[in-house]
Amino acid sequence: MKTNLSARLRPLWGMAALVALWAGVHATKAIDPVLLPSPLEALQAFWNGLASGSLWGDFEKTIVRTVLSFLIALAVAVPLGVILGANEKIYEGIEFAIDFFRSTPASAMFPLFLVLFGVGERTKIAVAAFGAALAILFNVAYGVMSARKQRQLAARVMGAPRWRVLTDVTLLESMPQVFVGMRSGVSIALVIVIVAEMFIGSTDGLGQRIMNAQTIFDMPDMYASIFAAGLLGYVMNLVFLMAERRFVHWGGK
Amino acid sequence: MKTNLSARLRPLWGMAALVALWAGVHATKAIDPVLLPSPLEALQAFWNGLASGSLWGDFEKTIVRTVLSFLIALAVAVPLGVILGANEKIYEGIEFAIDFFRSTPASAMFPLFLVLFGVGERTKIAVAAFGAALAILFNVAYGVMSARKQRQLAARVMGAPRWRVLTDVTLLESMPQVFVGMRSGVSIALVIVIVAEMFIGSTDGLGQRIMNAQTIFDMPDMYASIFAAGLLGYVMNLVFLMAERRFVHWGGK
Amino acid sequence: MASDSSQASGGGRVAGKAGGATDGVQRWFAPGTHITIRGLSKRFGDAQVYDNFDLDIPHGKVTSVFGPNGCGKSTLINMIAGILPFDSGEILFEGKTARETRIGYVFQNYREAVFPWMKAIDNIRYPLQYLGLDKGEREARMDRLMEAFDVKLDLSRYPYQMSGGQQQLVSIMRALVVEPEVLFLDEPFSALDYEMVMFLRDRLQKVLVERGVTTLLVSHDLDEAVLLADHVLLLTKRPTRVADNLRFDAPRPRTAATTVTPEFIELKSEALEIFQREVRR
Amino acid sequence: MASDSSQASGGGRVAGKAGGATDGVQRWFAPGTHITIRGLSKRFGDAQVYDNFDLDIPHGKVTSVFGPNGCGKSTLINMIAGILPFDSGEILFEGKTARETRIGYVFQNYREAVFPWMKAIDNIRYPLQYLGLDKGEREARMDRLMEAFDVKLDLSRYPYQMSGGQQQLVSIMRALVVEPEVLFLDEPFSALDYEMVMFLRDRLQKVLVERGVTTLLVSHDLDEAVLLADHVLLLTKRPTRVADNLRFDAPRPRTAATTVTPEFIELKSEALEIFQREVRR
Amino acid sequence: ADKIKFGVFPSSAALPFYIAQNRGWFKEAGLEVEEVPMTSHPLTVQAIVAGSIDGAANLVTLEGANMEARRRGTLKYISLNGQNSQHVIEQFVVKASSPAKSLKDFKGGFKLFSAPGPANIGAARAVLRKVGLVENKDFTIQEQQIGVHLGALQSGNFDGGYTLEPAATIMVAQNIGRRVETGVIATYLLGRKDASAFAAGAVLSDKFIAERPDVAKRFAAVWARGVKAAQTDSSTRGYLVQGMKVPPELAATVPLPRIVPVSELSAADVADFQKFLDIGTELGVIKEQIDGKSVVKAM
Ligand SMILES: Nc1ncnc2c1ncn2[C@@H]1O[C@H](COP(=O)(O)OP(=O)(O)OP(=O)(O)O)[C@@H](O)[C@H]1O
Ligand SMILES: Nc1ncnc2c1ncn2[C@@H]1O[C@H](COP(=O)(O)OP(=O)(O)OP(=O)(O)O)[C@@H](O)[C@H]1O
Ligand SMILES: [Mg+2]
Ligand SMILES: [Mg+2]
Repeated sequence: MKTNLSARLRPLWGMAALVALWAGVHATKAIDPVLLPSPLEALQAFWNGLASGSLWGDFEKTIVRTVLSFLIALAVAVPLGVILGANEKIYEGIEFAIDFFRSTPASAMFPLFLVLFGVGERTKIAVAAFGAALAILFNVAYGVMSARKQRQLAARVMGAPRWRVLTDVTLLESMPQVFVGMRSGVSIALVIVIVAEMFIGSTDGLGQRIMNAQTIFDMPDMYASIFAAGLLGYVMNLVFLMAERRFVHWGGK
Repeated sequence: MKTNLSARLRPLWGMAALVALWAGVHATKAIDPVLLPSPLEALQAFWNGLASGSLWGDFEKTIVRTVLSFLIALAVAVPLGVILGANEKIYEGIEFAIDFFRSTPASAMFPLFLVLFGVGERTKIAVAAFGAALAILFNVAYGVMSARKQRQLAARVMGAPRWRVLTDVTLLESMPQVFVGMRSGVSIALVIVIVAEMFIGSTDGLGQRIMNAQTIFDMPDMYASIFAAGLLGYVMNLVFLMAERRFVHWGGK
Repeated sequence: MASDSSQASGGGRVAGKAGGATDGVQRWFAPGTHITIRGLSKRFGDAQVYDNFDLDIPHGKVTSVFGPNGCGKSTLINMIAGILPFDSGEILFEGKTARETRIGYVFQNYREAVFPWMKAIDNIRYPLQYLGLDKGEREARMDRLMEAFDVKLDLSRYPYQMSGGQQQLVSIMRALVVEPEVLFLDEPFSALDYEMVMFLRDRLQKVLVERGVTTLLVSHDLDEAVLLADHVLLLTKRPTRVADNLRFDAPRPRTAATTVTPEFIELKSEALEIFQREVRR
Repeated sequence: MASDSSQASGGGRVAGKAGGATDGVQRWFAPGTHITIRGLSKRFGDAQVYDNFDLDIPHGKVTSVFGPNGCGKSTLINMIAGILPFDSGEILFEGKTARETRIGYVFQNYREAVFPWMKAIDNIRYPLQYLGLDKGEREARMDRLMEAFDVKLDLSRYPYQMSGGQQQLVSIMRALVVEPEVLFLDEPFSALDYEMVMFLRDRLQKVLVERGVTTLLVSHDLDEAVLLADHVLLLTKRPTRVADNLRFDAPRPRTAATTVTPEFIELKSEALEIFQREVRR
Repeated sequence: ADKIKFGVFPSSAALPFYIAQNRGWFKEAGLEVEEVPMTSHPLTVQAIVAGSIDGAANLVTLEGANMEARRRGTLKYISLNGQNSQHVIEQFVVKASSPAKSLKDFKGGFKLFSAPGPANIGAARAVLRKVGLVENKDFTIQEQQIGVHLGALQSGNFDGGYTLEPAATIMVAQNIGRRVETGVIATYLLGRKDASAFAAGAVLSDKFIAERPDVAKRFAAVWARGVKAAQTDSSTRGYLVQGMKVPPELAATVPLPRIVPVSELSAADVADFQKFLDIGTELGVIKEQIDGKSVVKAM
């Protein structure tokens, strides 16, 4: 799939449009400039943060936590999702728990996880992994359950044992849904990591940065940090988007 | 699809297992009983809350807010998702914004929404609707983009105008994904409503109840409220699950 | 869709022999031609399927297309029907576009072309709404179709509850209900039983000739291809050219008896000879 | 899978005429039988497809199945292959189960049975890994297959880059590469071109007879069904019974010349007569 | 060195900790104190109960007392932070442009926000009631997270509110808000302008004190030294810049509470503290009546 320059730059339009909207709102003073700084001020704060080195450190911390919790979630949720999806009865039994926790805010789970994992790094990663795992599990199991049956039967006839049917056919058949799950999962992991950095004490990370900026009412820095978080989320999604394009070449055909 | 009693009761097993686990942890005192009350105490608190009427009122408020924001999200996101999914170039342009906001915690958005919608009911509903809409939009657009093309072409040949192809074929072809989106969306709406009730000044709702219980360390009431929230999430998911079973009868065939 | 013949299209030169390799010069279409294809090129990745391909499809006649697997028959029909873009060249419908023409299409891939969320009867009824007919006329068309087919099939089932052949039959009925101006049949009988094939050959001949429907029939059954055809179009392997375009003038209706006439046998063996020569080349 | 013939199975009574309507008494299988079906019942919703159906499929022979659309041919094969549960009755493979038997299956729905995430060649190679062969033997089998087919087809493509007929060919090759004990062919040539069909009929006859593969061939082309068959199994409409089971003993290899022999023509017209009588009933 | 995990809520009340840590006093005493940042009081209490931290620099007394009421022997305060109009923490503010000069002017449906939590909003209500105002007639009040208080004033959603430091200092510095009255709990609820509302304090867990009494003692000594330095040496304020991550100009002006080690509490202080706890009980924030002396410990 060859893409020319304009197609490659298309995602940037989205960013440009968003920033333009922001600048527009700022210019018309529809929102008080004290509350919403101009993109330029935020950019300045962003740049200062990077230059002074502190933003980069927080960025890095958040990335590491997010990636770590996502990987844990992935390792747990994909196999489990496939197995549950393939055994609809077990899934039905466990569905309550999945939907229950999917619908409970991570912040309400903090007390429990604090008790289980203490006040350190582990709690943040555990909560985020838990939230991401639920999203991935939900999507993978759903994909497996609603995968078309014909090819699975073909593999059975060819003598594939049940678990090979799962790994060779069902999982691939539900690949698009698995990718949706992974993209949901990575976004959720990031959101929870940031919330955890905000509310479960932390000395670093973008969440703590946002919280601090809010406390001392440094709006440019707050928006710079939020923008950094959103950007990070986009980039991580982009990785999966590109992986999917490359890997699920048969999609929609 | 006739289901016998044991199949009907299967979801209850999940709940039973969860409660049993909880009771087990409580019994072994692995977690300090002050921090994790027994299910019985929580049930008692739940019952008292209902009997005294205050829990029911909070419950109702949260339900109303969640349903309202979900409906707004649905009305906006499904048509938009279909349109964006059908115009991949526009979608690529806007993807940045979608992934950006999906990866930003709702709580970081509160200040902005407070400015836009004031401190009343509207902010809570707007933030929740925004969050839910992103999830629905993401899933619907994805479903539309990865829908198989053959039937859409068949409709084209039969003379269907482009928008009819979208509504008659593409949307139905991507129905499973739309349902995933709706289930994600309703859970997210609930989560954000609760978080908003926790943090944006609120005098009622399950979120405020959880927060208050946590501040005064009334753990039975806190867990009762959390349980009520999770249960609500499950029930709302169940509605979609059943709707899907009935509606998407052709799934997987 | 680029066109390097846009200028020539305006001209009024008389067409040469339909199809065949061209020397790069575009021709204007012959009288009685419904669909004119000029300079058509199409490639998939590194596989050139059509390269500067010309073809005239006569109005109101049945053209059978006979060619080896993968030569591009389905591709050709899809391009004509306007659902597959091509790299260059042009396709004209007596001045109209494909969108403006009432088309019936039985896909080779019939299972994936019916709508599983609709009952068979609703699948068949579906295209009627785009014809701008009033309700009464729509109902009348459905009734006429049902009568003509007199199916014993339970049409209140969903497609996924039907056997392959039954799905293909639904697909055929859906293509016919609109009373198309142009009908594309891509191996339309491949899953149907003997009795049903015999019945449909009869019915189709009657309907198509009566209404003067321009028909393109792809079939790997040479008997069938010749029996139903006014023209038998023989295609080569890729890059695809027209190997020959044979006329078959036997009177209609043609029945099993036709297949034992000397003209039939002669034409069939001629077609076979050309086909085999081309395939083995 | 309930069985109301479990007791009778233990007995040693000699089988009656294979298939045909039963009087409720179950029979033990005849010598030389590979697949024995007894008291098979299957319904979809309110449609009873099979009701107490008996059939013996002889070892190492080609059985052609000929029946109207929707009579349950694909359903029958799926039940025998062990991928569709049935309501009652039993299906035995000389004492083995379907899982223990090496099966090749060309699905009617060939497009949905190949794996789009694998190249054609990998699709064909896929089933070999379950035979417990070493690498050399697996390669040898692939080489033998490639040689036998001598395909000009580019097998490094993905299925969705192939035409319908090419996909069907891949599906056939995948079924043959395992050198199956039992081969199910559900309208295996429906999308193939004339040349390829001729070639495959030849090849299959050779392979099947040589290796003594028990084959079930569903075809709506009566010529083909008879030409390849040792037994022609004629099925009725639903609820499906065996209308008749005709033997065809002409010497092999059978070619186009066979189709003009008097035995062939006679058997064919007999089959047609029974079929039409049953369909029109 | 003896290891200690110590919860720190980043605020001016944590200054003694920042001093001791930065000047190496803990190390001198053979202690290795790990700072565990905590931004939520309930989670701080919980961490103490669960034993994940050994103490905390600043924990709301009502919450600590409530925990004690629910489970005796959980934690003990080793110093208390008093607040009043000299040691400003809680206060009422209004928009800079507002005509209101005193609390009595909060009339005619005056829209107020309050710091979050039943204790804060309860105190605010009680104060306003004492002034003679009637809720929903003269004023309305709604909880808001402190982080949005400034925005709430600026955007005009509220006319004023009950807020805490350092939010008020920032509002004033940015000329968005104006202080109306500070130290309102002491003045109206404790009854004397110079009374101290002991709203927070430093705690150690009972478990920690019981299991490692010697370490606790050494820690308390360093803590007391930090408290002294915080109150006498204004140069120590620089540590807030780093600890609280506030800009330097703010660090210089943000008010400090009156931090009193338990051993130095006067009789009046003890009475004030008891009275404050009783108010908490009244507000329903503390489960039952509790004796102030039982939740403090002089080390
Ligand atoms: N999406 C695609 N990508 C790449 N190649 C393709 C694609 N679709 C078709 N082709 C190639 O184009 C050629 C023509 O395909 P087409 O389906 O038109 O053949 P056909 O004549 O209809 O064959 P058949 O008789 O088997 O149906 C084939 O060789 C095929 O490999
Ligand atoms: N999933 C299903 N639900 C309901 N009915 C079904 C289902 N699958 C098959 N049937 C019905 O069972 C009957 C037998 O179907 P089957 O596919 O076996 O027919 P067939 O003999 O293979 O026909 P064909 O020649 O058209 O392929 C048909 O009448 C069909 O309507
Ligand atoms: Mg084709
Ligand atoms: Mg079939």
